[in-house]
Amino acid sequence: MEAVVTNFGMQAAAAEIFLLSAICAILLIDVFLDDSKRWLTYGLTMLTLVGCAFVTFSYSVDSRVVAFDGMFIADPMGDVLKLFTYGTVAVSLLYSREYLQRHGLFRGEFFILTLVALLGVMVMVSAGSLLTVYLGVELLALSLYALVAFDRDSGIAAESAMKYFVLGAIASGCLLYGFSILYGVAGTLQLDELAVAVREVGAGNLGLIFGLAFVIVGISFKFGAVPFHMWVPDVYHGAPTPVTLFIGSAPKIASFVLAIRVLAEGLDAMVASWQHMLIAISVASMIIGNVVAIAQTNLKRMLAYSTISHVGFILLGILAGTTDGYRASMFYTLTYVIMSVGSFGMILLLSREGFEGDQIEDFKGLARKSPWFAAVMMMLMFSTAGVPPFVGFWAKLAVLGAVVNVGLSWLAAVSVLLSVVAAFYYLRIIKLMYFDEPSDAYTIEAGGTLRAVLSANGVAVLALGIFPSVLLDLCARVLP
Amino acid sequence: MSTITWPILSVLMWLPIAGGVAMILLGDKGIALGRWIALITTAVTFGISTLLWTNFDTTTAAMQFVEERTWIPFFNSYYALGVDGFAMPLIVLTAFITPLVVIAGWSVIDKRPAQYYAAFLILEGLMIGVFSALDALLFYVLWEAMLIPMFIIIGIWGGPRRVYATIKFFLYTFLGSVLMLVSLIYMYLQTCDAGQCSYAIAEFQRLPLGLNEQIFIFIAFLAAFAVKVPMWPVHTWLPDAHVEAPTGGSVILAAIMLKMGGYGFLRFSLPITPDASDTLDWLVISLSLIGVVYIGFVALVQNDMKKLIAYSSIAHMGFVTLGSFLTFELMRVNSGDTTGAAMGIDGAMVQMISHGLISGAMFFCVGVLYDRVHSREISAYGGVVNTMPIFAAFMVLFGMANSGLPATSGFVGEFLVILASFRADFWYAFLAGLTLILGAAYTLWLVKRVVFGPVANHHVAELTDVNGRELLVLGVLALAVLGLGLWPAPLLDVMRPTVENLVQQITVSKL
Amino acid sequence: MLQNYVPILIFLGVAAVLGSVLIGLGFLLGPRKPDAEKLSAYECGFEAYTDTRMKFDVRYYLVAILFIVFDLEIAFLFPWAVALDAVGMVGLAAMGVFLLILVVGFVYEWKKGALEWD
Amino acid sequence: MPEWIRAVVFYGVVALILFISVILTMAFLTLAERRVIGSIQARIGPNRVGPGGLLQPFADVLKLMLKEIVIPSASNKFLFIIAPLLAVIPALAAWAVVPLWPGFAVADINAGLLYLLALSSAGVYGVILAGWATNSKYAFLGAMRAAAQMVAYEIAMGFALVGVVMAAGSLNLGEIIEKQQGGYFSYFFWWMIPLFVVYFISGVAETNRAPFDVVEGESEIVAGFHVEYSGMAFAVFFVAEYVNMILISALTSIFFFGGWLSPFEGYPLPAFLTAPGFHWLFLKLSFFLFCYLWFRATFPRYRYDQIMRLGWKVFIPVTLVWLAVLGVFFAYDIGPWSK
Amino acid sequence: MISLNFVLMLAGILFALSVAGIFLNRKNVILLLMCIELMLLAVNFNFIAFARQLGDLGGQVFVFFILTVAAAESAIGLAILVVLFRERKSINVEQLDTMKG
Repeated sequence: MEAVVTNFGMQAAAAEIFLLSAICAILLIDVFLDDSKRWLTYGLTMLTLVGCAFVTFSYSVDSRVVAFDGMFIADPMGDVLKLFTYGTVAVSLLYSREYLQRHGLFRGEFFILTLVALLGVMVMVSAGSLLTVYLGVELLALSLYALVAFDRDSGIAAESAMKYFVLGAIASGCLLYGFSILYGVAGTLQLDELAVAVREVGAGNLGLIFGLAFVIVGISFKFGAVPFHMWVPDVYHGAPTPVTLFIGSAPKIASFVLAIRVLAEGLDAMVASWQHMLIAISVASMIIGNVVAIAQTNLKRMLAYSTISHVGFILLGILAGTTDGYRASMFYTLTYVIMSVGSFGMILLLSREGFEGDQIEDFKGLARKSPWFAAVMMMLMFSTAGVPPFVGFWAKLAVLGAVVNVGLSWLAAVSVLLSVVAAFYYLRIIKLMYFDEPSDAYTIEAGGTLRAVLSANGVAVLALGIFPSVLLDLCARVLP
Repeated sequence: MSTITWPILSVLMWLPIAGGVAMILLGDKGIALGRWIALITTAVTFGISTLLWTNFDTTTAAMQFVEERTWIPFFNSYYALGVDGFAMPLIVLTAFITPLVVIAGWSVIDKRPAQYYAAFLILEGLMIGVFSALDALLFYVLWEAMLIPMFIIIGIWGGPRRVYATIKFFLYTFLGSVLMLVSLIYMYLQTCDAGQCSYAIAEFQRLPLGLNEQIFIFIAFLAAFAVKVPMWPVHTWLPDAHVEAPTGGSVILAAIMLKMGGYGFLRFSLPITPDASDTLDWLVISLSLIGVVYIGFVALVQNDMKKLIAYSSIAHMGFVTLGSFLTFELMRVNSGDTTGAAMGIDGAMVQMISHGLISGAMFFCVGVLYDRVHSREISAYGGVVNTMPIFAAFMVLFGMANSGLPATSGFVGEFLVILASFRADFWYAFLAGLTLILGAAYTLWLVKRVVFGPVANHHVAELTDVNGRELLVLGVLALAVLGLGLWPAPLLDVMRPTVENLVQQITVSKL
Repeated sequence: MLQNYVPILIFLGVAAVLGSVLIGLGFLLGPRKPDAEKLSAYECGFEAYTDTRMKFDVRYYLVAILFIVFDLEIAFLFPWAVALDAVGMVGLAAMGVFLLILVVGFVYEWKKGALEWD
Repeated sequence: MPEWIRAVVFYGVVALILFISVILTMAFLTLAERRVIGSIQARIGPNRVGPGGLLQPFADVLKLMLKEIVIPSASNKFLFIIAPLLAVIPALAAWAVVPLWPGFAVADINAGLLYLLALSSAGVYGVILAGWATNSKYAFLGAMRAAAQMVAYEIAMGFALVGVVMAAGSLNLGEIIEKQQGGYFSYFFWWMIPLFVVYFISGVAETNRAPFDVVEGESEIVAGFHVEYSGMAFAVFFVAEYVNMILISALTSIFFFGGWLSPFEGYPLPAFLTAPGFHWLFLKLSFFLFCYLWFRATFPRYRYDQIMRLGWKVFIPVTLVWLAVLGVFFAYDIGPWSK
Repeated sequence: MISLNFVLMLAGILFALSVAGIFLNRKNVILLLMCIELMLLAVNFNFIAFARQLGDLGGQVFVFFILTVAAAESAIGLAILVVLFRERKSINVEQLDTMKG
């Protein structure tokens, strides 16, 4: 047996390698720090993110580069998504710091796990084979399970972590089962070879469709799409808010890229099959997400259901099966992440000692206490609802365009009608903030960093809404 | 062509928005200065808008003062502005009404005043943008964005049921317009098939569309514009919104926002889907007629002044839709009757402008009373003329204008529409005419009950007459109403080429 | 290939039979005179205080968890060791990286006190 | 007769012979234990039954056979009976892959080492189940301790074996032995002394023998997991433990001392000294068995926390370091790789 | 020789069993963890069978990774279980319902 050892193309994975080394270093440094020096871990984490950005930027590619014998792909889309993810992680850590300190969660493990999750996202983004996809999925998922249970004194956190874990494991199981069958029929794990093999075997092959169905189940689970959404509300609700913030952001990029790599790159020939499955999932997500969200009293839970409905929209772009659709989906994902980070950041802004700020009622009269942050929240909510001139509108427009373009105008009509339902519960928050009087006299205690970043986040939602081209062109350029 | 080389429309649109942002930044503490900023901004905007009128070329139907900049290449969307004979008067109307709103709220609004003015200023900018947008996407963005300040205005400064009213308002209009969005996307993709992707409204108007496509698009547009106008039976948000909104909100809502529906019909529905309009004109016409007659009756039984005026608005806007859609019936009855068609559309436009002035004025009147007595019930008043003679005079004048008496602007529009409908079908004219009587009945009855008679109670007895600020507002409006009523020719001149062009366009089948 | 494993199967079977036979003999030859005292659980002569199915130290769980992780590392090491000649220096370097990461985790565990038992 | 029945009968007989030999060895091991420890402690040990006490083991067996098997009323009857079986089956079945003399192992499989690891892991189940099924606190604590200890040392053992596999390039036990050809200086032992130490001590701990016998430490938890076992049920556990001792000794000889290879290979000596054969294996494993007994007589019992510390904090680092050293050997073609 | 279909069927049955086990079990969380392991093992069966059929090493390599991840997964699962038990004094599946809505 002669093992073929070729040039791995380490450069393509430079950012991942750097991140992994940094994780190891931080882990070791953190263990030897006492609690008063924990800020060092925090600082190093931030530095790592900056370093990652620098590395990714230095080694960015103009076209697809395949490394590690096809296991790893570096492409412009990956670079953009990675850079965006660094930003997201950095912002979410900036938001979370005070909360973590207040709740005794400002521990090194939080940052380590976050970075490992980031690594998982990056591996998924660059996955060139089913194996790499799986590793990325698990790297992310395992860190997230641990993060959800991070607050060891919280019963609901442990409970939601358990649910997340069990359902997530089922999802991985289904995904794997699907992978195994695809592997068996197509005879390869590599996504580009898979695409070729599927064409040879024929997209109508029963085995392939069987495997595809399982893969779709797995992807939907990871996305949190109906009917595989059961974990989303509980996890969003039960996890400590910084963790919810994190789960609501970067993993969405991962889910998106999972769908793109597996469905759009590996199984593009089977678009007819997965389109039908995704239509059902997407419509169900939009219906359940939007309708159930109305009944929520906990903001984190409400945002969870809203996430489910947004996932439906992200899937709309993917199911179109066209480049325009993927672009739209990518744009939607990125904008959703921006909005989601901001919304959870608002909860963190309100939280203080002994007060979570995650009840919808807690937003009562915010416009009185802090007109500016009420305005930020308003912009975020309108944007999430898809009202122009905020960036959320363009995201909806883009996916709707993609859907109409493939002759699914009825689907577009259904989804816009459901987005009207969605508007209702977003408006409710604006109503509480602007039209109701405050129920307590507390003012916002959050520190300067949180305020500054959150303000920037709100402004970004508006600025990107007026000049969406910045992001749209980027999506168009990296998905040729 | 126009002699203005600077981007006048952009200035018109962004100046108020910039003023609004400035107000927000200034905050409530600097409100003394803020009020003047608001007033000056709106006044300057109005001043600039008059330049629009004076430099307007009345010989062409083409877009004027056109500006075009790449905006979103991904969607092939442009930041394209321009006005024609439809848009220009509406922009001037907007710029005219907003300063009055600012003046009217001068000392009345004490709750978060900076945000109040900011909302109105931003709203003004967005509305001007809607009227001048040449790109459908830009139009849609502004159209939706407009909802946000209005939502806030009703929700914060409105009456006791403001939350219900404002959410209802928002969701109704939002629901209506999202379907429009889908059809815009659809047409965009059709232009792609035709070779050049574009969101330009002009491209849409040129787009060849099959009858079924047209019908779907038409219905989607109808959903958006009918809610906005509003037409029976999707009008129910309007009375609530009007009643709960603060005076300024009601004025803007009635005077300008409703016009967007009518403008939408003229700009989108008719030229883009002429065949569907032809096929489905019975629907719009019957809804309009039901609106004018049924709503007229409903208005009769109202106890709330604002509600009554709100219903009267619905009835009056029925004329607009009626006038716009008479064309096809006219062509059927008397092929080639472009004169009649033009008359209908002329009437619709005049009605929009005049209703903007009159309903605004009526709401101002109610606002004047409400500020003093804090009641909108008709029964809470009576004999106001005894304590507020000047005010009473204005109220009577606007009441007459609202009932469409000659020499007021209300007369011109309604007259033109009824004249046009006579040429189409006697019964149309009969029903439309009926509304004149109904309108007179409820308006004058309102005026009678509020203004005349003996002093009803001690509140009325303690009333003081209008102050200088109110006098200014009402006076300016009265001048405008009378001016337009006595000499509508400039308005009609401005519109003529555009109207003729539209009639030309819609009488040619796309099929 | 697979038939090499036949003896193993038979060995397992014979071992099971042999074990059963031994225990069976015990039952067959030994007396059976049960009484309540004899059959009660041994607790130094006392009546049992509590049920045995009690909570026990969480450190046993920790050991189990650590075991699972480390054992799998070994599972990775074996095939690598077998193929060491084939994968050569690159393989050696790769495993070096792998073990380095393992060591990082090990140091972390150690420092965190997961390996303490007192 | 069909092929497969012949195979079954053949291997069945082989198995039976092998098992009986192992069990006989084990029986005499118990005698040896008492005699050796007796000598070390300057006393005689059993010498009455048969010449020099040679029949003592049979007397013991007979006694155990005639004793009552008490099944406690609170126990889970089925598991209670199954547990000793689960302990003894892996101990016996492991012998299938052990190469006894040149070219012979009952099952000459490529994954022999993995099979052994699997079986030794499976042995834990017997202990755990016994402790659980008995439903007695002593038994349960003993079982927990046993399990934790066994898994802790399992890791050290595994790591130590990785070194062996690196050098041998095979998981087949026969091939591992053949790689050590060339006289006593070719034994892996020289190149991996630390691994050998770790492996053997871990082996002692794995079998829960002194000084690592806290599992059944009489003074703390009476007899640990088999506190309620009596008669043949107890005897089966006993067999399992001693058979495992023999097995570990045999494996230590195979992995580090060339198994059936002659240490004097290549020397100008009589043929019976240079030729490989079963006797070499037997000699080597006897030595390690003696070490077992020696340890028991010499060392005081470790405290439990000391045992765990030794396993996790000493053995694992040592093996990791030595694996790195072996990596260097490999890179520079030193030691086992010099050929 | 055992045919591919046979192994696939076995794997399928195991997979179905584990899914059924997860959804039917209402008592003990540890059983859930075991079912998850079973699920992954079923997948391993598939991969090995296919790898053998195809004469491709990829599937076997995949199995290694699945095994490792499964170990990490159960480690985390057990850790969560310990935390959960500490908070709730129970590992009953039916009691995992404090969050509603």
